[in-house]
Amino acid sequence: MSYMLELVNLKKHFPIFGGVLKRRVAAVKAVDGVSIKVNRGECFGLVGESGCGKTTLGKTILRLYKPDAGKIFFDVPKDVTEEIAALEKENLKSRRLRRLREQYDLATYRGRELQLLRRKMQIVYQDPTTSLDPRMFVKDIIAEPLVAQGIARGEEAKKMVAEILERVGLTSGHLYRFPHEFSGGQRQRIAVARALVSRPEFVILDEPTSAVDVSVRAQLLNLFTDLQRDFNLTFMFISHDLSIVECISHRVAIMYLGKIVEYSPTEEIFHRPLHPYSQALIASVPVPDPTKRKERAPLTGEVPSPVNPPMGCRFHPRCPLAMDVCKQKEPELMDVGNGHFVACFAVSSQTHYAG
Amino acid sequence: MSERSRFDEFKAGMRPRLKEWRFMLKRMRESRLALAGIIIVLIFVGIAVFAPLLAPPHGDPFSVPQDMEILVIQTSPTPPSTRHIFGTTDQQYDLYYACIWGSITAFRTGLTVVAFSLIVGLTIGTLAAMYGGLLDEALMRFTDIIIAFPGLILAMALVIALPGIFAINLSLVFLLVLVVASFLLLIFHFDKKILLIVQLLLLLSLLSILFFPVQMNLSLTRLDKVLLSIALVGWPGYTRVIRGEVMRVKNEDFVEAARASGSSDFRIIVKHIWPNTIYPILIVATLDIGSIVLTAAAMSFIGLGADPNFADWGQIIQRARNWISNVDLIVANLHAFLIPGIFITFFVMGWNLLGDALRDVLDPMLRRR
Amino acid sequence: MTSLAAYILRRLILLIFVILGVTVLVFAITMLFSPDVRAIMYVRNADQLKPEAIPLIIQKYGLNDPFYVQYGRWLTQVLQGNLGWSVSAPGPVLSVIASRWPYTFEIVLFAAPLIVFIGIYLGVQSAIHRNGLIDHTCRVLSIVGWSLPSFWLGLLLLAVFAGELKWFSPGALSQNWINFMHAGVLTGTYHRYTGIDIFDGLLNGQAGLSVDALSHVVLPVIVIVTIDIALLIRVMRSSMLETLTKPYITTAKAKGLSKSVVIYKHARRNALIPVATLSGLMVAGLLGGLVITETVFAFGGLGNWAAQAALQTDIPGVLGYTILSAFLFVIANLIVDVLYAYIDPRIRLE
Amino acid sequence: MAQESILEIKDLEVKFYTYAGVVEALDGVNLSIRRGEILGLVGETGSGKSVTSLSVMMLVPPPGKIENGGIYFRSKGKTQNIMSLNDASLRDIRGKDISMIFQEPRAYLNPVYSVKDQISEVMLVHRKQEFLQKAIEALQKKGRGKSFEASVYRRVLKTENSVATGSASRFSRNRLLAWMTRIGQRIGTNFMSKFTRKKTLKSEITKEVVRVLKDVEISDPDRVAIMYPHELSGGMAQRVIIAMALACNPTMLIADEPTTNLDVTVQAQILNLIKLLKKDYNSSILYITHDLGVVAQTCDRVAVMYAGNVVETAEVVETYKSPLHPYTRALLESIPSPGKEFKSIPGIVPGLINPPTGCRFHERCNYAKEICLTSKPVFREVKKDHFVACYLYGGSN
Repeated sequence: MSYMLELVNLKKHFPIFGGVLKRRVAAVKAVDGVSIKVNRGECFGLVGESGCGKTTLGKTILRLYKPDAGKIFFDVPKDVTEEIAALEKENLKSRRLRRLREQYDLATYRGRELQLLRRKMQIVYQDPTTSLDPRMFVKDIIAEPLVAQGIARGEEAKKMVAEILERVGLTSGHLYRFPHEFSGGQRQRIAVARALVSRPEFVILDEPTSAVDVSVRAQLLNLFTDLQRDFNLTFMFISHDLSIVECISHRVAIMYLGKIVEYSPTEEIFHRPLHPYSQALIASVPVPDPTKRKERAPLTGEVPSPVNPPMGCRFHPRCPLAMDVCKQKEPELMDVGNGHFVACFAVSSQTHYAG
Repeated sequence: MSERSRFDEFKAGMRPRLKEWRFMLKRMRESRLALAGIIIVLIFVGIAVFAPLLAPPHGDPFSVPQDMEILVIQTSPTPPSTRHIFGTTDQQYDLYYACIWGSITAFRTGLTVVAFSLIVGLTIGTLAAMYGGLLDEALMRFTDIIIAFPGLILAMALVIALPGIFAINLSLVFLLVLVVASFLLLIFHFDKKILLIVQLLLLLSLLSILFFPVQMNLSLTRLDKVLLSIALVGWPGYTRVIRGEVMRVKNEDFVEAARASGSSDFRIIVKHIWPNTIYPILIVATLDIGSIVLTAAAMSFIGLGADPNFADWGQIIQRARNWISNVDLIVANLHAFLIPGIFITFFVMGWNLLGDALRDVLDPMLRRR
Repeated sequence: MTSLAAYILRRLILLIFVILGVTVLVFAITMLFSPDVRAIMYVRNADQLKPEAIPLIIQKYGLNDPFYVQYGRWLTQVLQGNLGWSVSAPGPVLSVIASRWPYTFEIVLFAAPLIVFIGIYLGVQSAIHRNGLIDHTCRVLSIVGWSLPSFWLGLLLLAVFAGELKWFSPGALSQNWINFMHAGVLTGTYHRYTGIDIFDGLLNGQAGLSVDALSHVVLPVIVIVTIDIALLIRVMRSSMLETLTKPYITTAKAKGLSKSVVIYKHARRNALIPVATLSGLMVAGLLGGLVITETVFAFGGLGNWAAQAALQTDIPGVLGYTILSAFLFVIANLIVDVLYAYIDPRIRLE
Repeated sequence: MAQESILEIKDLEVKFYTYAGVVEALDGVNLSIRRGEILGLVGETGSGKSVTSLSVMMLVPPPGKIENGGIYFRSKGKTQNIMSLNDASLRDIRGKDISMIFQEPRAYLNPVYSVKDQISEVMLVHRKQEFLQKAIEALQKKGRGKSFEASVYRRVLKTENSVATGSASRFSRNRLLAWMTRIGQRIGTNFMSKFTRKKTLKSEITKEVVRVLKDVEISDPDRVAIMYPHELSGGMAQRVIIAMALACNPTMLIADEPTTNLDVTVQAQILNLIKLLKKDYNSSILYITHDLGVVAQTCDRVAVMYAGNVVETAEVVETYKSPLHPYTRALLESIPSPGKEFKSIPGIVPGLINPPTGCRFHERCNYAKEICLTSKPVFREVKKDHFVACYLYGGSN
């Protein structure tokens, strides 16, 4: 069996230009060495505060950005990935390695290959008001993937569009409307329809509910779960709202300053968070219960800028358990049993609990 | 698909658009200035269209008739009379005729220059914004330079520098066109066949340049020179504006979404970027027509305009230059520049009002997202 | 190096490139002419104008050499202050500029501040009284002013104020004062300290002359201001309107500040940011408008000269004026950039 | 009434006259905020939370207009209807008695002025006399009580007092000074601020600014004071805004979604800060948000808004334990929690251009009776301190 998606040490840096001659002076290390595996058919939650690079990671996977380093394997048999890993160990120059990567590694794709990729991978943006072309009809917006990828056009495309439109809870009466004639929730439904019309296997949901109202949010979440079941989709659910992620996703990864600090099955991470940042993050979510009041903020200070992140463990300046080693060395993600990975010296120094 | 369904398609597609246009018109009608603008422009369109009826030409319609019978008696202008409704300017050119046919010249001036600038601007501006890099850098620096000149001055310099006759090497032009074409094809990665054909043609034209160059002589009238020079000075401004607009739209989420759904750059530009940039550009263009006409008129006033007997408003006023030294002459021949001046002013004002109105109407729609 | 210094320096470098580009472009345009026509661009004195002198110049400066070689030579000439011989003036271009700039300066001196300050003031006023009487009048006036052909307006003003009312007259100075001045200069009783009549008159204790010079400036200034102020008003208005909708204006009001503080301290300063550039451009661009205006009023400044030059295809003349105006534009831009850094703290960090 | 309320909003109606049509943003809002409490105003976008808060400050932006109703503000024993105040006395309340903090902290700070400028400004507007007094005293301590500087302060102080009390005769020099100030602002150079540039006064104010910045838990106030908004992080900017709001320790603070755009960890910090400051400054807070978690964590009482009406108000625990209005119930049920599947409110938030007749919730309400379609339920107290506008609890006749 193979993973739906496997990231190996993925990096994406955005250059900053400055100085007299506008030379490249620094880089925003938005995604700085992320390695995760997403199982087929699961909903993989990606949580983090603003500027931690979660959205960039999503878009890099879709190859809307060109990664600076690392590998992206999408639905690649295990033996291939293993072979690549092995080859890289012995010599990076080998021709076979290059061939394999060009064939399987999305990071190396370009042009036509990417376009084919778009059928299998799609994205739903955070804010439907900006992600839908204001001068296009709903029909054309949703049909775009079909037409652009030459899957279908004309009447056929229109039929498929109407079909998917019904599926996401709108009617074919909406075909000839402009996006601004809809409410936020409906717009997001349109965006979902566009994402699913080409029947992808993997969909990235980038904060899909943060722009809609509380009462409508639940409708959308239900829609997502239904669609996932019916089209047997794999989701990557990017969000900063832990309460939603906890409910919708099977596994959760927590990101801080371009790195994954911890990932594990959902209830595991929410009931037994190991990384001090995860603990703080979960603790600072305001509980909707007036009888359970928290009197003090679990964390001081703010997220430092990703341009020059702290040495060693990026969390150490804010970390209550910071040790000297945290200031020098970067902790690696390590397995602590039952699919629970943490990158923290404090944790690893403790004895691993039996899973 | 069948005709019927295609028609339904069309109907269904038009209904909401019409709704928007009606909304715009409603807004327009609400502001008096806008209405005034529309009316003025329409009047001038009318004049231009019915010029042959209003002032029936003899021979070349754009050469203003001279009244020889008066000319033998006097050269200085005659005031409005039954014989010449607006009177005559010196050398006894008929003012009325000149004003009527001048409106056509005005439209020609404004529209051609704008059209030229738009075409150049859209292509270069879009490419620069989309693919940045060297092209963008070069463009920006070049526009920096062009903008450093007061437009009128540079245009003047060009007018006197442009030769009357251009010897154009057609094969060279052909070559350039093909180069650009193949460049575009490469960017928009079309299928390889077309590219191959283009490159073959390229080779051919190269050979033709080397061995059997195809020459063509293109002669410019003085008016052509004026238009050309204004256009040459004007296009960088447009390119800059369009570049800016494309830049703005290019970073919108929906463009990225289109890319995510597998659209080619070409499709993105045509389907998403241009439709979303068109309104601001439209406004700029409308407002510019007025100032182009003004520049042209100013150049004629200095004496760099069309031929002396050409039906052009600025050209007539230009004759007033000789009277400046003697103020009384100006007063005496007031009508000779007052009337054409009024024509120019209203023409320009019409377009400016229209552009202003367009801005007021379209901006909220642009914001409405 | 502080970021502000870096910013200024960057602009400076850019501007130098612009200047170079300007010269290249201009020179490229002249290359459209045949060498014997272009020769005059290198003429230093009158006796080089003789037909037999031309071939000498052509081969001396190698006017048949490739473009870049010629450009190099020409540029060195320019840097040595030789811009060629203006037939229309007539005289060496540089000296013509030297002798004529005072007149142009007289106009700019009055026009520029009027345009900028009145423009900004009216813009603000019509913004804060949106759709009020002031607003409508301003909008109509600006549209009209924007649509008027400057030469036509000039002619009308001449007809009314010079022709009918006999208040003003064309030219830069009335004849009797010119004669007086020349006589004075010859006898040494009158000194042209600055070359600007308005000042010299006062310096020589001849208030009458200053007044006369002033009266001749009035009409041109009116024309320039009416035409150029329109755009500034419009831009200032829209910029101000936009700023007034910004959240921090709400904050200012919520602080309990008085209306005038909100408008003049919080809104206007932010609204000025886009306007700063424009005013810089316009002040520099005045030279363009002056070509027409000075011609209409037979005002012996640079613009008038440029028009004459253009008419007589006096290449060095047009060239000189073009380069000069571009140069001034660049200077103005630099000033605006510095101004920016002062108005907008965000610049300092970029 | 248990405690005295410092702000009473009665039948507030606000309409926006837009091109699309008349938006009935607020339709008879009733609200009362008591001394020293945090009242949470909950609702979805377009429910009219922000409009309510803006109308309290009389800052409803055009084309919005307050149609009728009353906003009664009690401070220093006397009650006054804000809507009937003239501009001057309104300004006297703004920033001094009632102040506001906003959702987009950076956008609500003026980009071209430093933090210090912006905070000291509000202090100067409302506490000028006090600072002049301080400055004079400071000078006297230094034995420079007779110095020119001190005399200037005395003169300005005199002006201020006489202008404030309106005792200045029409042509008096003081009035002239005040008038000059106004002209000065017009032409951009503020004569008065020339005075405030005098060292001592300035240092006095700076001291105060730094103190306030310390109050909002900014670790290095002196450095932050000279920063410009674009140099501040979101959380920092929000602290600065809060400092600005507290500069004249107001009796009431309006917080319009102050933590919505902040990260969870920072949000927790700001929430605690607000609670803390409420204690220190004992000012009452109108806390506007759509996040039910935040409300549960911070507020003492809750008012729920829907489509321009307040549908329910009660103690926070009461609200969460036994909500009465169907909308409130649905809202609380729509909170996701692991294990149970998402309950959502059917339909969409109605547009307010021609809103539903009767009870504006009836279209989405499971208990809607025909009367709900026709007539609007009154907002009445059905339990102790528990107000609700719904026919399920009588009042149908």
